[in-house]
Amino acid sequence: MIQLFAFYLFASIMIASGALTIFARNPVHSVLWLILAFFNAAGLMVLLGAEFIAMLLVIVYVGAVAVLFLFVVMMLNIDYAELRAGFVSYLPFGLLIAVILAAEILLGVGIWQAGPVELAQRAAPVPQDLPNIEAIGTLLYTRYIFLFEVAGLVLLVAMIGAIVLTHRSRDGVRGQNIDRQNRRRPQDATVNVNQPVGKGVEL
Amino acid sequence: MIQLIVFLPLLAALIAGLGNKALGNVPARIITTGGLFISCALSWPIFIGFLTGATSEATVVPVLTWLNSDTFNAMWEFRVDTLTATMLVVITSVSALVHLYSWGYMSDEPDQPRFFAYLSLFTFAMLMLVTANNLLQMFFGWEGVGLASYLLIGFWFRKPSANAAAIKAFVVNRVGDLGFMMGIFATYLVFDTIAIPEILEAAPSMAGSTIGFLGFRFETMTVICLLLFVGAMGKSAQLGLHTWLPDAMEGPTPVSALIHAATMVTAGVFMVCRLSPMFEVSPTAMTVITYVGAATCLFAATVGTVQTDIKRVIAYSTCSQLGYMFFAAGVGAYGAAMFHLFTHAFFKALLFLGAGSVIHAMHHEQDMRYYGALRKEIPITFWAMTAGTLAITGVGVLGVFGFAGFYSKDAILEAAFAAGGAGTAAFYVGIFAALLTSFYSWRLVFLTFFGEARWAGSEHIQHAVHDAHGHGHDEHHDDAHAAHAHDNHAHHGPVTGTAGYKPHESPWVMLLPLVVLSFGAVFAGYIFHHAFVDAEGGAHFWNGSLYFDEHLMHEMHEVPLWVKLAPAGVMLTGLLIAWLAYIKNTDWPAKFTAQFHVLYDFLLHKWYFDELYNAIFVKPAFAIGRFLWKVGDEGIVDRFGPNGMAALVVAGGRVTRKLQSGYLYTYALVMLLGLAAAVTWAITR
Amino acid sequence: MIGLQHYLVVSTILFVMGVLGIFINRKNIIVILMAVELILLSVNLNLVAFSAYLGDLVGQVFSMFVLTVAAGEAAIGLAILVIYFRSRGTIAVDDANRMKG
Amino acid sequence: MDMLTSLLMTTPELVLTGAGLILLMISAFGGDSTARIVSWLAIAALLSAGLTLCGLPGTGGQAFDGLYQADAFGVFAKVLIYAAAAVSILVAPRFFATTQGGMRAEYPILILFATVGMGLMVSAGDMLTLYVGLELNSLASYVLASFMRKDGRSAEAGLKYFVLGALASGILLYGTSLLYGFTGSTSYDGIATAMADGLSNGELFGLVFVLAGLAFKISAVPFHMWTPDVYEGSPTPVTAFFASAPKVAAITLLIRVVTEAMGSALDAWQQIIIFIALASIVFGAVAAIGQTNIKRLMAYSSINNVGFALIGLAAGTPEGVAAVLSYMAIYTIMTIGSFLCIMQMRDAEGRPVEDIASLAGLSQSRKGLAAAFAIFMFSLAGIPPMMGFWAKFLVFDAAVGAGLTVLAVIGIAASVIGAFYYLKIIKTVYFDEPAAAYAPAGSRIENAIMAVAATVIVLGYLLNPFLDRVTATAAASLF
Amino acid sequence: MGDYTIMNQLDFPILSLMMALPLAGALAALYSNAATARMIALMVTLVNFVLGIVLWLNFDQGPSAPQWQFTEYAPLFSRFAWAMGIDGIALLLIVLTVFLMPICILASWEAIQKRVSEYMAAFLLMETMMIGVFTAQDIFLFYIFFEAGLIPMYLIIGIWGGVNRIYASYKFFLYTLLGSVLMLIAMLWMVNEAGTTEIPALMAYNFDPKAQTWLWLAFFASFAVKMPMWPVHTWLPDAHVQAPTAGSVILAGVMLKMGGYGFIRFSLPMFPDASAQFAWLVYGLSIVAVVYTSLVALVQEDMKKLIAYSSVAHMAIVTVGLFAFNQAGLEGAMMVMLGHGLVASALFLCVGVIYDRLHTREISRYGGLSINMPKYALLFLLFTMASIGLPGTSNFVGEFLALMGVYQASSFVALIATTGIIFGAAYMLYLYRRVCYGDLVHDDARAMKDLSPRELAILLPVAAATLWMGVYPESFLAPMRADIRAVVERVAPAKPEGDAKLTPGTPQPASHDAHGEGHAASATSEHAGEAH
Repeated sequence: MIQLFAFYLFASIMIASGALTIFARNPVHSVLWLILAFFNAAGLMVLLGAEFIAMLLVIVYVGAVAVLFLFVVMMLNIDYAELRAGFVSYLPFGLLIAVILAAEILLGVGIWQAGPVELAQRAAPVPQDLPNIEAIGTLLYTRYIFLFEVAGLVLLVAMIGAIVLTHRSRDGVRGQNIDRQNRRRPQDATVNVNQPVGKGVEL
Repeated sequence: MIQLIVFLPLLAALIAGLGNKALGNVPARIITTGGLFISCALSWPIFIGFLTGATSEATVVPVLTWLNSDTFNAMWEFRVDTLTATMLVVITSVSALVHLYSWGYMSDEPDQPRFFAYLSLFTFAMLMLVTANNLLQMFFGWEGVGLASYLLIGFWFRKPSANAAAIKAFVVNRVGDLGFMMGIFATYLVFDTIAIPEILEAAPSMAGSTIGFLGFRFETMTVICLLLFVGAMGKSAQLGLHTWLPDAMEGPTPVSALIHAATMVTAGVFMVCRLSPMFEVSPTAMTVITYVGAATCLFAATVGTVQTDIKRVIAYSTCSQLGYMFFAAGVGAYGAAMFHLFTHAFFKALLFLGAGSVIHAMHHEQDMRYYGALRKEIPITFWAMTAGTLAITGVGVLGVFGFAGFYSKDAILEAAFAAGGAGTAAFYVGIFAALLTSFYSWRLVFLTFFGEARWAGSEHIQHAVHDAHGHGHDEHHDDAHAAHAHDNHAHHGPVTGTAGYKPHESPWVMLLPLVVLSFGAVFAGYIFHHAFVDAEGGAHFWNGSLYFDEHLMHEMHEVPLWVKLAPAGVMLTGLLIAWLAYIKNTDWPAKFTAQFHVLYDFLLHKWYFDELYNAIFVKPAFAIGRFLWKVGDEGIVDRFGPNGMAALVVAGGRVTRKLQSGYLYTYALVMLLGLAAAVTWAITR
Repeated sequence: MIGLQHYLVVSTILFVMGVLGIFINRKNIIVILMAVELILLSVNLNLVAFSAYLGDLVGQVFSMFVLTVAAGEAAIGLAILVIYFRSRGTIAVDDANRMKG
Repeated sequence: MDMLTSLLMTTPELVLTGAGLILLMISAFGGDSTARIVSWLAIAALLSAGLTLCGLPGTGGQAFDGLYQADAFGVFAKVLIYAAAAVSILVAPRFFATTQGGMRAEYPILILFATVGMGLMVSAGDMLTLYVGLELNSLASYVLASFMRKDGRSAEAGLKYFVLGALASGILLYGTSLLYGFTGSTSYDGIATAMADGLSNGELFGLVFVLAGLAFKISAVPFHMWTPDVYEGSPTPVTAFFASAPKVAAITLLIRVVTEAMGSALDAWQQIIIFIALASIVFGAVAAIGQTNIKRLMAYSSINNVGFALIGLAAGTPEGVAAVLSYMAIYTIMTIGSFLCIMQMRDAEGRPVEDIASLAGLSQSRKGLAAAFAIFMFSLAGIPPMMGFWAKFLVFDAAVGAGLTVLAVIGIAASVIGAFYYLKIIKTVYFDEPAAAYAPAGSRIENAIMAVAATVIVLGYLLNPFLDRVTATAAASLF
Repeated sequence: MGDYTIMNQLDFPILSLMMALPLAGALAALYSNAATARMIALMVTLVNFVLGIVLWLNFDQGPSAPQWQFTEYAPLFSRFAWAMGIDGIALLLIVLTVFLMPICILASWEAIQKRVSEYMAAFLLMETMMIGVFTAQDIFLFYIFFEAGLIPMYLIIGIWGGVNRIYASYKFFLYTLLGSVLMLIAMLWMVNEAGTTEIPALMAYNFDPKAQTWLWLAFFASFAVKMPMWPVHTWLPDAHVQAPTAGSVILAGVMLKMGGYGFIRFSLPMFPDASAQFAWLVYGLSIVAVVYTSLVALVQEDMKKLIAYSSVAHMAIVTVGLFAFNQAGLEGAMMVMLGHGLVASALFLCVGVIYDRLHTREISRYGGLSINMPKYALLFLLFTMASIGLPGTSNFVGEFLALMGVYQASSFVALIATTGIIFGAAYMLYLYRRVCYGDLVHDDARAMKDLSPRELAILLPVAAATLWMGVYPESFLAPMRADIRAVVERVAPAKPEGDAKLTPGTPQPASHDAHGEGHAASATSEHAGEAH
């Protein structure tokens, strides 16, 4: 019963905040609604017994991605007055198509049933004796190790990409030379001057 | 020998034609004329051989393979039999004489080698035609003479009217050739061969069989014969396809004499005679020929009565005489047809050459209204023309002597009467036409040689007088000048007086042919009538080279006396009317035209055939052509074909490029649509 | 009892909403990026739900990869957005149509 | 199967990854001045990775429990991909030299990582590998598209590519999740096994979504909308890269997915493929008409060409697959050649020019270049005796062989529309009055590659027996 | 590949040589200067002409001669082979090609001044392709040559053409391409079905009559455009008008013949049933073409356009002849192709001669050329007459046979098609009149010189060939007789019955009884009966 209640709560809040993400006028609000949606999704995951994924959602998404969004929104310093939330002229048509698509998908997939064939194909049945995190970890570091490394590569590429695109080498900005900083002695940098009163400092 | 006869003219033509200016006028003349005289000299012995019975069998001389396809086999070969021999002498003799005549007539021309080359080329083609042993070679000659005719009519190619006439001659002939070709196709289909002897042999067995044509079924031989006859109609200027012949008078007069009187135009008659056993199988075809011949005969004679151009009168006369020949053939009197062809060649060539001599004398004035009183000025020409007229009008005394036309025309009329049926109608038409023949022939003579001199009205004469000798022959193809001259005629009418002009008799090279031909016109009938149309003599003479109906020939001699006398009667009547109208009461013609101007106009406009053809063939052809080009090709085929498709594609490109709006949401929407479509397809699958 | 269907309904709605978010918005590209995140979220929900109901861990592993990639994607997306903003001075969707046709 | 064997099978990827990491270090410490050397090293890496492929066909098999498949099919695709990637790196320095900022060392590195991703795509035996490989490639590609970050068009290209690409991978993922849910497996074999006993609606939907996602990658209609804009906006070497290597990877990936994972659902995906093939052919041809930018034109051309390639796939037979492989091989050569030509289009100051009109009268100022252009265009139009004809010939032959005669007829009729705009370029090059002359010819190596490509396009028939055998072997490894 | 007998009476692969030579020449010309390029082109084409003569002389016409001679076979290209070989039909078309090529080169000698080396290269390339079309014994090889010929022609029209050359070149290229791509699909299907790419084998293969229908239509799409048949003819006038003289010559002389060759090599022997079934279509289009295009030709103001339209009309005669299903029709069609190849080429050369002098093709700008250019006028006249189909010239032989052949199939078609001789006379003589006759009214026309020796050298051989073919066509009929017969026998089972078929009646000499008309004639018949 509580499960049912929890499901409907999470699901309805998630869908609502998802909708608000899209329809909010202010991008900052959008990000915040998105974060709410993620939280509720994490709740759903927990309901499904995927604690690790739920945790990831909160950490990765809320902690990193959504904050990144917020960052960028702030950084770009967009004139929000100008950004009225305009919608395309064929919104009704688009909505219609979307609704039809949703209905069709539901019609198509709604009759899910795991047959013996499907169940027999399981590559990694959920072990009953292991916690979710451990099970996933075991799987990830054995069977999926190769792809796990590739995923690292993906992140590397994302990093390179982000740097390549956004890194600006500003002229006239002197870079930090730690060695030189370290080698610097007080005597090189400071001069004791006995300055008479009433006269300006000559540098 | 026959090879020599045929190829000498070709050789001469090639030498003269390719040599052209480099060769010079005189060598060209000598080579071509010499070649023709040799040919002529070689031809006569052959003919005499047949005439005397020394040779009677047909000989076939193969030369070269021509066209072989499956069972179709056509050789270049020469067939010599009586019919051929007759044609050979006609062609080579008249041609040789015309060549000679042209020495004088064309003496001022700058382009003489070309002219002589054309003449010789024509002779070659005509000889190929008459020596053909298969229909294809006959067609070769047929088209060859057409080509030569085209070239010669258009000899004065600077003159638009000459060009127009040349094209007209060729194209109208082509209409006939269409029939001829279809005839050959049908012949091959039916007989599996186009060799003439074999066809003729097999023809009778085809009686009663039928053949499909244009979706209907007809009697085999009727179809074939009528198709071939269409060809003959074209070449021989029979009613319907005759319009080119009068216009062909745009060519130099010797050409008219040779091609458009003596030889080429008779090719149709020759063909019918050559294939007579075939035609005999189809009564329907024979009837048609008879009626067409008679109609032509009448039509041309009526038109001939009102023409003022001396050559046109003779041209219509030719047309009319060809009608005689055809209805003779139509009633089965092929011998008579050939006889008339034979005599006609002489007297018509004579008339044309005589007319040429007159024209020459009158400084290229061809309108008889500006002639008159030439009897004294050019006496030899006058006598030659008179001989010709006597021949064409058929003067003669039954059983004693007659000029050439007397025998041949009488034979035709009698045969027609004797044959009955369509022949009877043809007979009456022929009699009436003979009356008209007599009238217009004598009218010509009277207008030209008698009465007062009316030369002053002629532009040509005035020119000749004004700039005495600085006036070349080439002047007469000055278009503007000619038109102007015609205006003058129309407005002022005949003016009497000589305008100080002194006509001069033609040189001997022109007169000699006249004299020779005069002999032909006078004696040809008398000498040869036995061989050509006599029942026994004819059968012997022709010896199967054409279908000789001895029975009809017998009957022909036994027609009632009035039938035999009728031609003479109408001839005299015609003479009388002509004398009354053009010698006695010279104001009669004017009164007559005023009274019966509708009839006069009708005749003057040649029954409005040209106008009719212009309106229903020529103009629509151009209009439809333009329509098909602009509306059909450009407006429909191109517009909806390549251009339309291209435009459609380009328009499609424009639409798709508009779709490619550059907006992210459009792109996303398209993707979504694609997805939705795919999902919809999946769910309805 | 909550069936798989419930989850599928939720994730489908979320998916469609994400798709909708991409093409109905004409003013702000950032929102589009968020819509993409929504789509990925719906996929994750799907995968986890299937994983749970199949009793198979692969779905969750897959989901983890999706999360990883999504993080990378977000980084790249925002980087591109930043340079776009730098060169154009706007992030309105309407203005991103310099190339078309 | 132990880890070492598995790793050995992935040698090409390992080589490239290692090289990528090393080069990254070099460039990080050496800065952009190392760009040139990094480029050459990257090419060397691609070459050596290519060499390691030689041993693979014999030692092929499944690595990592079927996540990765090393087979002749993958080898064939990778050879093409590596070659295309190498050329894209090769031509870059000269191009970027004229742009603001110059050549940067990250370019070859990103290409290398993208290539690793493509290698995984074509060798994937599991939807997970597919996804990760695809994303590795995509992320690198997004960056490459907006590589000229100061250029507004480049940024816009990257943006569009990214947003739509993310949407597409979302769709693909959604489909994958459905497939997973309804088949209980993410591996191709597992999916195939589940599909064999009747296609459930969920599986069908998964199939549709996956195909839609992949259609985006191969830029097939109606998921092609990004292509023209991205091709136009991206730096030209990147465009050359996009038009060749990822296309080969995506097509081969698609082939593998539909034959290995969805082989038993032939009639389902066949219809989708037929539809998008025809739509791509017609749309690609029609929309190309009226283009004035040569890169945009090439974008539509690539859409058009993908349509033709898909005709071979629609046949669903080994012959069809072999035909597609041949098609992609020839297509890669034509495209690379064309882009080499396009990169010679520089105004007098050496700035890149993309206007088709600027090609006018090229045949009088640069005969060789003009001839190469003409050869590639005729080839793309599929006019014999150019190899482009042979490519089309093979796919149509396969289609006819599979009984898809109507498809073949419509497709080939539409190819005439395509010929229209290729002819337009030839017309501009040969018939028009000369426009301003281009800068003098570029490097010898580029010219040599161009000449070789042109020669192959003209005389390639002599390679037919070889090509036939290779593609047949490659195709056989799928069935 | 099936068992392939190699029959080559010469010790070297002459056909390959004839194709390689121009190709090498093309490369050489491309890298030479203008003068050298001209020389190379002329030499190569002349050598090829000599080779063509060698080919002809060595061609075995004997009764036991094999159908395919000079064959070569090399399985080079995986799915198809370098299979070469010719029969009499191909032989003659090859001879026509190599005969016209040096003439084309000479005709361009002075007329082409820009980009000469490329021009010569394009022409030499063209020659290779054309010979390839006629020699290919592999269906795909044939297709490749068939299509590849478009490329040089496209360039020739586009680069060296007239004002509106771009439109014309596009139209030419895309139109013919659209036609032939459908044929490719049909070929793929056939090869798939029959399991061989060899043309001789395919000619003997019996396709399912239902399939034949579609295959035939696909091939028809290609060949009808190439011929060109009405209503897909409109590319031809444009292409002809815009192409340089030599381009028109090749287009009219050889390229149009590829369509006819296709019919005779593919459509008829491979799909006899469909050919019979669609004969009405061919007839219909052809007779419309004869009348339609002739009338259009009549009103043209551009010389080349006029001749182009006349080509369409002549090609219609070819098509009716081809679908006459008998020896005469097919031989006639071939002869028209050869004859038209000579005559239309010559006419285009004639136009080129005066175009070079006055740079206009507008008919009204000329007139009276007989006066200052008598040699030209004579030759032009000869070709005009040949075009009209005057007996003794090449075209007559063909037209006559073709029409005679079709008469056996349909008298109606024959009648309408034969009207072409009337129309032909009308528009050609009208043209000749406007160009050569009349007075010299334009000063620029008056200043024109008569033919130069080079021009004479171009035109005289064609003239000689025209007459030769007209007077002694046996030289041309003999080599192809057996091959045509083979085609005829192949289609014989499907041959439709002609409408003009003879029904023998009972011989009744007195046939007038049945008709009751023509008394005079029937009377004579009776007498005839007695007399004989």
